[in-house]
Amino acid sequence: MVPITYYLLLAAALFCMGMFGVLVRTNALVVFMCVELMLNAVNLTFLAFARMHGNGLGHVSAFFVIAVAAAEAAIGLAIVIAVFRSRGTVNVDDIRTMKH
Amino acid sequence: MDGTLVEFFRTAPIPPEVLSPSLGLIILLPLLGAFVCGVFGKWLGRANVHLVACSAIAGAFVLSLLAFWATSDAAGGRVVSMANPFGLDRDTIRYAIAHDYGTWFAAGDFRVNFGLLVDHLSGILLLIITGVGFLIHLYSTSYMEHDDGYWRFFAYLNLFVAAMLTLVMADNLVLLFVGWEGVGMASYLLIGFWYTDSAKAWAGRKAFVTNRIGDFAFLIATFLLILTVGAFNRQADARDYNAAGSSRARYEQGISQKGPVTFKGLEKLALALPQGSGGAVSLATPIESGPLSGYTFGGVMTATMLLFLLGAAGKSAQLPLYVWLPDAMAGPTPVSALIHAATMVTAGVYLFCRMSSLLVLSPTAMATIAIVGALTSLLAALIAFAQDDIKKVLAYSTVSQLGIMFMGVGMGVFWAAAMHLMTHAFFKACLFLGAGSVMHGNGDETDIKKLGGLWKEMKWTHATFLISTLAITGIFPIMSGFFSKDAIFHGVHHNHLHGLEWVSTFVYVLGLLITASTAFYMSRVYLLTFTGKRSPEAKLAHAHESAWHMTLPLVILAFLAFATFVYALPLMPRSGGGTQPVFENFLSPVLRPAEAVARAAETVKLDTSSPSVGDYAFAWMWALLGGGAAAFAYLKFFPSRVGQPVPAFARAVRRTALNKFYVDELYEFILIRPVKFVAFILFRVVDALVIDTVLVRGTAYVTEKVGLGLRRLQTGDAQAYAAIMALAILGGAVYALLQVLS
Amino acid sequence: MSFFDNHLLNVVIYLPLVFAALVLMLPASEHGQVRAITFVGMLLDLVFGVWAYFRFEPSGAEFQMEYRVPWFQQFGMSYHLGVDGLAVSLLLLTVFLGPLVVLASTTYIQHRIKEFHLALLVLQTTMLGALASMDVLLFYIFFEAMLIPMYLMVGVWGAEDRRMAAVKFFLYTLVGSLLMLVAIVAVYFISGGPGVRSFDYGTLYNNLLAANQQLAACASGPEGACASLDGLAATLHTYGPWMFAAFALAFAIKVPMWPVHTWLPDAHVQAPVAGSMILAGVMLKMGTYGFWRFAIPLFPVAAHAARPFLAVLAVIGIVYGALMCLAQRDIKKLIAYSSVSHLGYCMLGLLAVTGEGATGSAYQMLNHGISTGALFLLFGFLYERRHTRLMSDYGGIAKVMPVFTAAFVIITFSSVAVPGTNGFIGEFLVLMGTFKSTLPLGFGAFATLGVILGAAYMLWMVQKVFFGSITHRENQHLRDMNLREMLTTAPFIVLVAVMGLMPQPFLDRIAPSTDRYVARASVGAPGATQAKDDQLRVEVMSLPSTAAAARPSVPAAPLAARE
Amino acid sequence: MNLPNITLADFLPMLPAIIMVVAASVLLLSEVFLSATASRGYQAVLTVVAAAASGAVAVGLMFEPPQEVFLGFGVLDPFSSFLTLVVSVGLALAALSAVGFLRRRGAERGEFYALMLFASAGMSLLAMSSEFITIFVNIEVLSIATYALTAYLRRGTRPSEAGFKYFILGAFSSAVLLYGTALLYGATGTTKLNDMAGPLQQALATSPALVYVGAVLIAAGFAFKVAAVPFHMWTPDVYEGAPTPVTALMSAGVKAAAFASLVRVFVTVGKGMDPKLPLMLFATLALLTMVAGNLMAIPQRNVKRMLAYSSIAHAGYLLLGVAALFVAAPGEHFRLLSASSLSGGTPLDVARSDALRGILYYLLAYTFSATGAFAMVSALERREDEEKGTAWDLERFAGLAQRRPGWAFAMAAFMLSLGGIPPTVGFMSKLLIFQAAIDVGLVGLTVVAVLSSAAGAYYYLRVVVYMFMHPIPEGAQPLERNWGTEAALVIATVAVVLLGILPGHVTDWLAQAGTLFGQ
Repeated sequence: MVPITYYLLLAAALFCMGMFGVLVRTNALVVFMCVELMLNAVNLTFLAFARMHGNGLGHVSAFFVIAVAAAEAAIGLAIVIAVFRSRGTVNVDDIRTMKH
Repeated sequence: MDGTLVEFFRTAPIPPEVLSPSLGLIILLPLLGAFVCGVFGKWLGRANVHLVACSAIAGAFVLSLLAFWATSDAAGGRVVSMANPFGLDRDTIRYAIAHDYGTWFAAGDFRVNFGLLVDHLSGILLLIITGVGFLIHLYSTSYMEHDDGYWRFFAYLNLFVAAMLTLVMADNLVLLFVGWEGVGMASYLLIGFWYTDSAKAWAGRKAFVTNRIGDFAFLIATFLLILTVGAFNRQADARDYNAAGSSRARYEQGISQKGPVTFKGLEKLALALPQGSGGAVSLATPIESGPLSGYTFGGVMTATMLLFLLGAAGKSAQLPLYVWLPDAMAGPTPVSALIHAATMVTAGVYLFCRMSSLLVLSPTAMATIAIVGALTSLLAALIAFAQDDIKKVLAYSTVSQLGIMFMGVGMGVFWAAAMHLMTHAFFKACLFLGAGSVMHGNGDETDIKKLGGLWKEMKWTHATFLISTLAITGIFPIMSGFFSKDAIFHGVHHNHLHGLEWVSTFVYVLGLLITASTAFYMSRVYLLTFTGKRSPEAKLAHAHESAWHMTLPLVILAFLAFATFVYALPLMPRSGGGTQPVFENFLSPVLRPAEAVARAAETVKLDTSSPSVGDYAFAWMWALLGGGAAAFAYLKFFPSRVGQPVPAFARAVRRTALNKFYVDELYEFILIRPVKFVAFILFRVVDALVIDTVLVRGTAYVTEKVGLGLRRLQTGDAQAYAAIMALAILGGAVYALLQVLS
Repeated sequence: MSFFDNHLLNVVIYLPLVFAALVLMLPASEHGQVRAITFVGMLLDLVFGVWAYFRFEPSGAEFQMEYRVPWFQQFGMSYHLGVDGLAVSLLLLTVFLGPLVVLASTTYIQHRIKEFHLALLVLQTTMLGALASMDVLLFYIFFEAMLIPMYLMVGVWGAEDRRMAAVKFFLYTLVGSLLMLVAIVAVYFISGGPGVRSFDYGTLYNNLLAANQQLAACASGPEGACASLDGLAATLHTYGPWMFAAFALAFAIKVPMWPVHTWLPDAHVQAPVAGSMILAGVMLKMGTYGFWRFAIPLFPVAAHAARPFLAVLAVIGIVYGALMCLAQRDIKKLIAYSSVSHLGYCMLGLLAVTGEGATGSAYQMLNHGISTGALFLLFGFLYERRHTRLMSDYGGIAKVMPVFTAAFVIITFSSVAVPGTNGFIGEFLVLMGTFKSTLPLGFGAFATLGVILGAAYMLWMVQKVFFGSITHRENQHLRDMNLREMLTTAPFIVLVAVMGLMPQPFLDRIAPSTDRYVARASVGAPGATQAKDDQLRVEVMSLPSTAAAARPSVPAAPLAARE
Repeated sequence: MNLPNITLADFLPMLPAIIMVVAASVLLLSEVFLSATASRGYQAVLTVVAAAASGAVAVGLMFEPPQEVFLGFGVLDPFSSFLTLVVSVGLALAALSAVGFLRRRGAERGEFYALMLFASAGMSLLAMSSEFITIFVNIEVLSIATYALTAYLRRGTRPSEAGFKYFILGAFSSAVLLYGTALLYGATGTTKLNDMAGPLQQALATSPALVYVGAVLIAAGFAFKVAAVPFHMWTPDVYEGAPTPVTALMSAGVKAAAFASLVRVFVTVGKGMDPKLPLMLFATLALLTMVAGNLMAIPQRNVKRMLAYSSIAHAGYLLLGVAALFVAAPGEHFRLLSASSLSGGTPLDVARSDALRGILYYLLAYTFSATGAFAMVSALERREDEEKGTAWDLERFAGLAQRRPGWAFAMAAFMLSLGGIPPTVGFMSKLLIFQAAIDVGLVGLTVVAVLSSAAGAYYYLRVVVYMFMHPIPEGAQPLERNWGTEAALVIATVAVVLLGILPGHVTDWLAQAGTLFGQ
């Protein structure tokens, strides 16, 4: 059977990928998806540990995370739309009028 | 003499114990006068101001007379005397009255009292100040008749008199210092009286600041004395106190009652310090504890006295601080007469007579004083040669005469110095007032070259001026000036400072030169002003004699200038046998401690012989020499050579002398300019640039710049923000892992 | 009557605030009323202040008219008022200046009159509070709060460059005092464990006393003798110097001492006449007062170590300030720098740690308040007429304004310490104290130089402004002082004479505090004759409740952490 | 399958949150029935009433003994109740200042207040939560509400941009936080704080890396919410772009709730681990935050932005207090970041509870001062200038003292309070924090703190300079008054001054609230 460490490493890798995505991608939607990716990496970690400890808390957590992620998605997409409305683009690099 | 007459003179109309509580009035009256004239003078009007001012001084004069009288009171054979707060019970102060008005201020273990003391020395000065002062007030009523500032003038004059009286009546150094600076302040105001002419105002400031240099030394000297008293109290043992006719208990009680700087207390200190007592403390004893530890009492005393010399030099216009006095002539002439001839400038001499007992402890200081006096006197005399401004000449002659007094003080002939102080007050006041009258009668012309032939038009002025000239020069011997000056020179010649014998000879020789030159330049002034024919470029065709307000004082002063010579005659029996001059005998109660100290400490060998006829003749010869030279030069030589070119060297010498040997310029160059320059540099560089700009504003500047820099990080790019967060997290994680590994 | 037994100081302090409330209710357009109410308030305050001054018994307890109630106890603070001789004297000075400042501003201040008088009244309260507070934090609060109204006064009613000056003044002072705050809190904590410690001056001092004595003993001992110290003494040995430095910096800026004085000229030059008067009259004294009350007694050993250094700074201040004056063209700046010089005397007298020196210093504080306050007042009158501060724009003023000139010259003499004026007493005592002290003679000698320079620059200024012929046409028709101005000036001149000729009544009140100050300061001086503890300890009333000191809050049972 | 027994008593502690939620729902429902033109004055009133009610309840709850609720997922203790009070204060003031703000923009809608109420409910619950998932959920509740609020105004580019940045970074940081949680869960097998201490000790022996990294990640997540340098960078932009009342709520409520949770988490978790780590973490954060926050605020001419930076700086002072919680034993020598032996021999638990009091009092003080200041800003800004970005320029304050003395006075009070000048509450609260920090020996940090606050005084004073010392700019539009704003100003000013002079009962409550983590 696969040792737990692998799951964890996979999750960590996912998390880092999500993180880098957030840092480098220019399309707001993609960036947003990368955040979701990070959240899912967390879910994976939770589940792995839940399995290790053999208690349900991890699963519960994962469910909560998914639920909250959905809520976030709702508001996030709304905001992205608002951004698109106001300036006709969702390119992150263009969203920088307020600085210094 | 007739016994009843003696009795009359020896019974004071108001007995001392009754009088002494009202000594303060002598100061208060002029002060009140000053207040009234100064505040209400404008509304009072000229006549009332004159009345107030003169009557204030007159009242002070009457009181002084009574006080003076009381000091010699011996009603019923019992000489006036009072207990010495610093001495044992049997130790009394004779021929003096005093009153203590209680504490002025006290802090820590220091206290100063409003203590007034009138003995024969201060009594004489009281009379001079109020008497001459009154005459000069009278004179001024006419002299200032055309000036709108009359009320200010009389207010200042009264103020001055009050301050001067405080100076002489004070029984302690600090109170004396009040008068000391008070007169300086008054003279500042009076010199700058015509302030609209800024040159005159500057002269006033110059006088005040120069005096302040002296006061600086005076203060430090006072502090040194206070420290010395403390050290003495810590180290002395019973024998020391006995030698001073006191005991520790009494001495400390005296200090706690009257403070450490009372003259009587200092006198005790002086009496205790000489080696003779065999006590624990003598001049050579090093001070063990306190700020002065390490120095010997003698050394400290010398330093103190030298500092007092600097202080006195400021007030009495001696080297190196004499420069203010000639400029002080900017003031109205009566002021020059009262302040810059008769009274204030002699304060230094008074101070040293007052502290004679301490002074004689330090031959070094005495020698310095004598030499400074001699040099000043000679220098001033030389400068006086070439001055054409009549007041300037008189000013320099004042400096010169003060120098003579300092010679006397320095060589321990205190009584003669005091006497010369008195006679000088008379004849110099007379000369100044005479000069004033001349100016008054000649449209304020002061250049003697532009006067001449006044003897016809201004008879009174001429006569009195002549008498005073003779008095100061001593060309005609039976005059006060001759005797007092000669008494000084005689003493100078025969007194010897321990270890510094050469000084007496040196100073004596200078003295003879001074006699000659005095005779020369005074005769010159007299001749050019009064004899010959009226100069073509005179302002007025005809001079007019002044009103009686002005001539009367002249006459009285001239008379005094003549008559006071009797005091120099050796008529009184000397305690040790033989005779002594009246004035010496008269001052002996004041000066006896000094003699005792001198004898005990063997610092000065005081000579008691009186000058023989031969000595007089010798001195006279020098005077004649100078006078003759002047007569020849200005009656024969120059008149005959009018129009012929003057040799170059003569012109050079004359120019140098005329420019006072460039001393003012020297000071300007080595003292005033540098200070101003340093001040300017400090302000521009240290204050404005280094501290304020670089340090203070610099900090603010750097802070702001750093802020601006950090602000640049705020690019507005969300991903950059995230990146930084990620880096921070990474750093944290790494740190955490390092923690784990370690 | 019994009310005043407890609350006299409260009345004195908060009366201006009450009147500020009254002024607040007035419509801003009622200039006359605003001024009148303010004046009445100040006058009333003066009455109570004088009363307090006379209630003070020189022979009585050190601190009198005490009032203390719990306040913010968990943090060791209590609302504690009380005055000793010095404080009550400065208090008198403050209430004395109050009404005169109002009078001085009646024509000077022409816009935003209501706000101005509000600021004035509030400022008065804060200054009085700082003088009377016996709780160190309370003092600090007033000390800081004082900045706000003064800052507004300079910044709103000041001259052309006022904003810079105001901000500079505020930040300069703030930096110093913030560091002091850290030191205050630190000393509060080291002064004792929970329960015994408190910010109250008495508690604080008494807690430190023993440790200070140990420290002094070992400091005078052989090298490294202090290594064996433990407990409080050890902490003081390590951190005492730093804390003292923090205190000293805060107060040195306030004094101001060289080289942290550069805020003063700007503030003075820009401030309106009232601001300058109060700044010079009272606020600078907060610095010297702080040294006297807090910095030196709390850290005698560190203070003793720093004494030569500070004394050098003081002497530099005296001479340097005087030299600065010689380089000025701006009259107000000159007066400001003269303050630096005069305050140098105060500091020197403090550091001399002799009865004479300390008394002189205290007296010099009062003198400076009066003479420099009066100088600023008088120059304010001149400035109202000509609106220039440059000496070169004046000259020959005496011709057109004789009375003014007379007043100015009298004050000048007081400022250059001519005997017979108040200035002399202070300067003389300070200098003598310095000579008597254990400082080398050179200090006294150099300080005495100030006597010469003082005369030089003041008379120079008088000369340039008043004497000579009138050089500017504008000056030809200046009117002389009017009645109001004379009335404002008269009290100063009277005090100059009174304090110069009869200083003893004032000195008597200062004397007891002086002795205690000297005793406490010489705790740090090895070899000095040490006073007995009962003379050193600060006796103050304790809180009515037992909760004088910080209660350690008992931890409640934490939530059970189930293992 | 046994159901956990949840009684009504478990809901009592949530009463404040419940009140807010109910009020929010009422607003949402009522909004549906309103025509576009109907007057909506009642909405703000309702919000304020709800805030007041929940605040009152919180005060009542403050005297309940500490107890677990919901099987230990939440905790009712004075600490949380006090935080709820702080939040309701912030909410009330923000709502009051919103009245005029929205009216001027014609943007009065029920949602706005509803979202505010939801966010506040989330904050109040966050302060109570003592279990990681609950914490996460509540963080999201308040975050999502505030995301929406930030982008509430649809006109102009700024709100949407602010909303976007806030959202992306917020989501990012909560993911980080969550990941940390996961790791801790992995190390201990539980997500309940109170159960963690024991397992942590074992975990430290077996797998310390998990614990430490997890702790760091969680700290990072909170650091974002409290805007600690270097997690602060969103703050200026979001604060500037968000509607000013929302900014007020964020600066006061969000910060307070986040700090509460942060403290609760780390004090409990910290019991398990070596305190050196959290000490270093928070000391470093405090240092950076205080210095950078103040320095970056200095050049700002945009007051709203300046206040944003200043809120960063204040987070720094609060972090100083937090760091003081983790000092185990003072070191011998003086160090910048760690403790020196200057501490007064106070038992550490006492010292820590003092630190907690300091934090709590500071939060209250900051809430009043900051919300007041933002209310002032919102009263002065005009929509036309927003795009130009000049709506919040210092110039807007020029001469305010002549135009509206009362406002100027209030603003001056806020500025002085933020600058920590007595006699304002700002000084008292700073004093308490510094006192606590020095007590445990964090002298070096405290010195840095006071110096940076001196630098801070500069930019606060500049506002005062403009209000009092600058002339009224010509062509300045009249300032219309509004009851909401003025009410907010009055309340805040009175509180700022009163709490500065007479801390009164508040300190007694603090004495209770501060004792929570006694050991």
